[in-house]
Amino acid sequence: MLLVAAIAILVTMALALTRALLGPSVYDRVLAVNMFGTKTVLLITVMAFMMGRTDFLDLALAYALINFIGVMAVLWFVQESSLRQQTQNPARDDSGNDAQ
Amino acid sequence: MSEILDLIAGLLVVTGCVFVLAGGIGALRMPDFYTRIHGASLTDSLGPVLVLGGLMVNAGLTLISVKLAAVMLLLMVTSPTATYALANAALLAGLKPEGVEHDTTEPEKPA
Amino acid sequence: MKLLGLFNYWVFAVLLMIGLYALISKQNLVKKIMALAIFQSAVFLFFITMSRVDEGTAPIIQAGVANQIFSNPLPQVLILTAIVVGISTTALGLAIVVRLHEEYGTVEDNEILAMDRES
Amino acid sequence: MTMLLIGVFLLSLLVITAIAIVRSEDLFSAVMLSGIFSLLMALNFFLLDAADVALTEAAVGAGVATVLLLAGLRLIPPKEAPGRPLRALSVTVIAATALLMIYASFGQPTLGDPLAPTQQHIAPWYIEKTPELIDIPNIVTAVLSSFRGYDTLGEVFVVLTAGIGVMFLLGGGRGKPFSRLDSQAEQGLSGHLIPKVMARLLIPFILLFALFIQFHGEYSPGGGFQAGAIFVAGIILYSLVRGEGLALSVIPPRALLLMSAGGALLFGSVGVAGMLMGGNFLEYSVLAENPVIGQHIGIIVIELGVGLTVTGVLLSIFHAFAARD
Amino acid sequence: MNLADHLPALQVIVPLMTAPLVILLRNGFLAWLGALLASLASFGLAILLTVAVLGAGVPEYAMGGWQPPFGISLNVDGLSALMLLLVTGASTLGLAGGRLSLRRDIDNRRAPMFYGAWLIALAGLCGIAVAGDAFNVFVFMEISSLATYILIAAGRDRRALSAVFKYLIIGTIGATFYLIGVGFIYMMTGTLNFADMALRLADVIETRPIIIAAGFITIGLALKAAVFPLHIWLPRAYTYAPNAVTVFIAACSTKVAIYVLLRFNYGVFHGNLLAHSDLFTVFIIPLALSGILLASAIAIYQGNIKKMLAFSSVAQIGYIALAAGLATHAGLMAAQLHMFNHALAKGTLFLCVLAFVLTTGSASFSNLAGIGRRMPWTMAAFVIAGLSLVGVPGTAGFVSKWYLIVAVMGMPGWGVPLVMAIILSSLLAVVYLWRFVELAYYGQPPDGDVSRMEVPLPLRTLIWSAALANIYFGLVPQLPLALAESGTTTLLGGLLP
Repeated sequence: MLLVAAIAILVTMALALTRALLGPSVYDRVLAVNMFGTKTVLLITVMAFMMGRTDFLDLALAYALINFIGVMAVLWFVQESSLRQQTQNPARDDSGNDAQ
Repeated sequence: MSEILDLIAGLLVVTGCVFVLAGGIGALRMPDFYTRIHGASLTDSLGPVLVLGGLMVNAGLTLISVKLAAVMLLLMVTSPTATYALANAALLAGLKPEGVEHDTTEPEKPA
Repeated sequence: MKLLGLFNYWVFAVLLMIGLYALISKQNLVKKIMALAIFQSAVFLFFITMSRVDEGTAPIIQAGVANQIFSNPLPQVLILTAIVVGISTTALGLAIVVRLHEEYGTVEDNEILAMDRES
Repeated sequence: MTMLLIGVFLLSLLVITAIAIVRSEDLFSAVMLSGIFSLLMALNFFLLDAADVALTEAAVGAGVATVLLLAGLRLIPPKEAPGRPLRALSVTVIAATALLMIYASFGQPTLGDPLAPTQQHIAPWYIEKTPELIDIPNIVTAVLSSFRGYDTLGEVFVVLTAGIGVMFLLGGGRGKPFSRLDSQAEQGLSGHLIPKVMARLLIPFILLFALFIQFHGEYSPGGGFQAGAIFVAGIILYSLVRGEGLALSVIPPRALLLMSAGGALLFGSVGVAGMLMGGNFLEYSVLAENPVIGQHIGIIVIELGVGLTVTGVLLSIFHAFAARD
Repeated sequence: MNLADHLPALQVIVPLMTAPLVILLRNGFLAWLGALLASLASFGLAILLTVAVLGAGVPEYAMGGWQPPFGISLNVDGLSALMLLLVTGASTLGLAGGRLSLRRDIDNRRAPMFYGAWLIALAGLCGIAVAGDAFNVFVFMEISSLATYILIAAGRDRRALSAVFKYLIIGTIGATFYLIGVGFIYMMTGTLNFADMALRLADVIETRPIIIAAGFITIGLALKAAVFPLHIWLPRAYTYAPNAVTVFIAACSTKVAIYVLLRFNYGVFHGNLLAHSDLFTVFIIPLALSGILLASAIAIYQGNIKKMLAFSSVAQIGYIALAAGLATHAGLMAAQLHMFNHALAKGTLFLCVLAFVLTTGSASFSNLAGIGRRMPWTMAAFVIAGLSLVGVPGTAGFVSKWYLIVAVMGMPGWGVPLVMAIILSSLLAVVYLWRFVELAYYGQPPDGDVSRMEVPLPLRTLIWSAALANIYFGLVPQLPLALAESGTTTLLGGLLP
């Protein structure tokens, strides 16, 4: 059971990583990072059970908190930089799109 | 009794895993950002809840379950919030859903 | 099995060299700082790999569990210190980059070098 | 075996991420990928039975470093200029060194070898003696704050130096750069209702959790540094959703400076107290009648010092970056 | 509490603990005074330690009361005492002589931060010199490096920033390489304590990881020590740093990296790795030689006095590396003596430059023309220190050059060409110094003004005492000789067959 869960989570992590690599927009990457963070929390939990060290669930809690703060910081950054771009040259507003 | 509990736990965890996987595939295969976030976010809430719920059943009524419940609660709160804020920011920044301006094609693959 | 047991060390070598390559070839100063972080992370992996022992567990004594085998705490302590050193270097480097951008208007190494040569 | 294979998979993802960080031309994407890199690294540490390090790497790499990089990135162009072509010589040298290191690895003990010299010398002494001499469950904390407390003192001063450096360079902490705090751009995410409400709900919880990590570090993964980083993350969240100015009025810059310097002084004075009471520098055993109690007192106080300095310095650094325009 | 027992610890914690107090001050002058007092105190402690080393010796100090190899130990021998004298002396010289100059470079608001960083750099360098633990060396190396970056970044020229960024990247690579090397050794021995390491290495000698470790440590520390051709960060960093900072770091920061290199190569590896001394010699001597010759030649073409002296430093580091690379008793003596004498000469030279810049405002040659007539006292001191740098008899530089030539002559087959190279590079030193001296005495001042404009008397006194120290240690070299002898004995101690 735990092994199945671990494998499923690992595969999902790989998929999320692929999305982060492909992009194409900034928001896709943020989405991928957020997904990746959630999966990390899950994997830590599952691995804690697999190792028999359930006292390490605190770590999962810490990861969840940090992940949330990270995503918030990213959004703050995106918002602020698009605000800057708008004040610098109001004509452009496709700032979110940075297709490679 | 314990076999039934184990079965329930296993079932919950495996169902959760299916959702988690589905979310991953959705985030990868969907054609544009809004469909991707749709695929990823819904499963991102349900999948972990099911997996953690399964583990809680497994652990029984102990401190472990309380910690798992805390993690679950936290994920249930933060994940939708992050999704909302992300979609909102994307929309405000002017990212258009696929098909509004041009037809639905695969996003171009980078080298 | 023996080969898989060395895999961590290979990843350490590869990561180290990825970091070093980026440090040498990238002109962007922020990129250099990120490369430095990868470079240092590789060393963290190296030390932590040394600390693990088969059948072992993290070196935190669990109440009521006897005869536990613990992984080596010493490399973990060293790496806790090294992580802190790493983030301190990143912060200081980033502050220098921000000041450089204010003074030169660019964060590309070659452009800064060219401006230095002129003056 | 299962764990080994999971480790191999995670490490492969790690290498892919590292290559992607180096290759991506958009700095913002590179920062995102760095966050993933840190999470992967932390997972690997967890898998390698290093819970304390995993917690620190997550809090520092995925949390603080990402926020700092973003705060710095805000002030500079987000794109990398097109790179010059690869130099064959440097590539060859680097590839040769990597191959040499892989070649050398065949002389090394494999992962988890219980007969490796690292597992035979010194480490068993720590594991055996910690319950007797220091009597706390977390051996990592015992080594960190007592057996190698001098290194930790150094670590605190490294953090303090970074803080001094950023404040010196960016003039943070005092005066000019904080003048623009009321402008529109500094209001953060306060326009978004849901994140704002959720953040306000979570912040007390985060701060409490940081205190738990601080004072429970003897029993579970954690300690002053991790607690400081999480505490700072909480305050940063506050300043993100409420704007820089309000966060600063909660903890003024002068207080941050006092915290940074005070934490380092607290740590040092415990060491000097050991000296005055007849022991060596940083000898906690002499702090109380019973050496074990003395160790407990020493560890709690110095962990507090570490936490104070880390909180003060990281917050000062974040403010110095965030308030710059 | 008996103070004498705690000397090694106090040497580090006095400057370290003063730093947080200094940054809390709000006044630049008070911060400077605090830093100067702490620096003087550690100079005093270094003298006490030196006396103790030359007397009964200093017992090992166990931090936290935990005996090595489980705890961290502090060990002080002749070589450490030499380094401590250099570091604390240079810091005191820089702070005492740099008051006027620093007041111009650093505004009052940021001054406490600056002096705090100065003290932390001092404490870090002292910490390296007394450390008996390989990882502890890394920690203190990073403390001193981070603080040094801040000191250099305080330079007024914007090029200080680009120079310091380069230094930060290279310094961190160097420190990380060192850490990797320590990791490999730890992997094979399970210990971090230098003495324990040397003992336990004997069992795993000639294994691949140890060879790799030796390589990483040597390259990492060579980067930090700016051994040619890894010196690229040094000239710009020295040139654009505030003048008082250059006095401090030019005299000691690279030497401390060489000190660690010596500790490792002799204290830990030597006598264990059988072919090591040959490998080390073959590797280091060509680098050292090309460094000596090329850097001296480049120095001739500089138009800025600080840059010229910085390149001269690269050449002098070449001498030290050459002497250390010989792996003989005489060679090690020469290396340590040259560290001491070069620090003395360079410190004096940069202090003179500080005085020049204080009155004229720039360190470029065109601006300094005719300075010898306008500032005769300072210029005379400059000439004395310059003679010591060249190695003229009667000055301190001569003693170490003499030992170097004796050591080199002992090398079968290599002796004569190496002596030729040393003489050639000394001639090059005469050339680049003469260029400046000629300009200073016979050049026409840019504005035609030849009136006297000496620096204030206290600074002049300081410059002259430093210059006279160059002569004193040339005529009475007993102290550095005794320390170097004691250091050499510990470095080679018992491990050589």
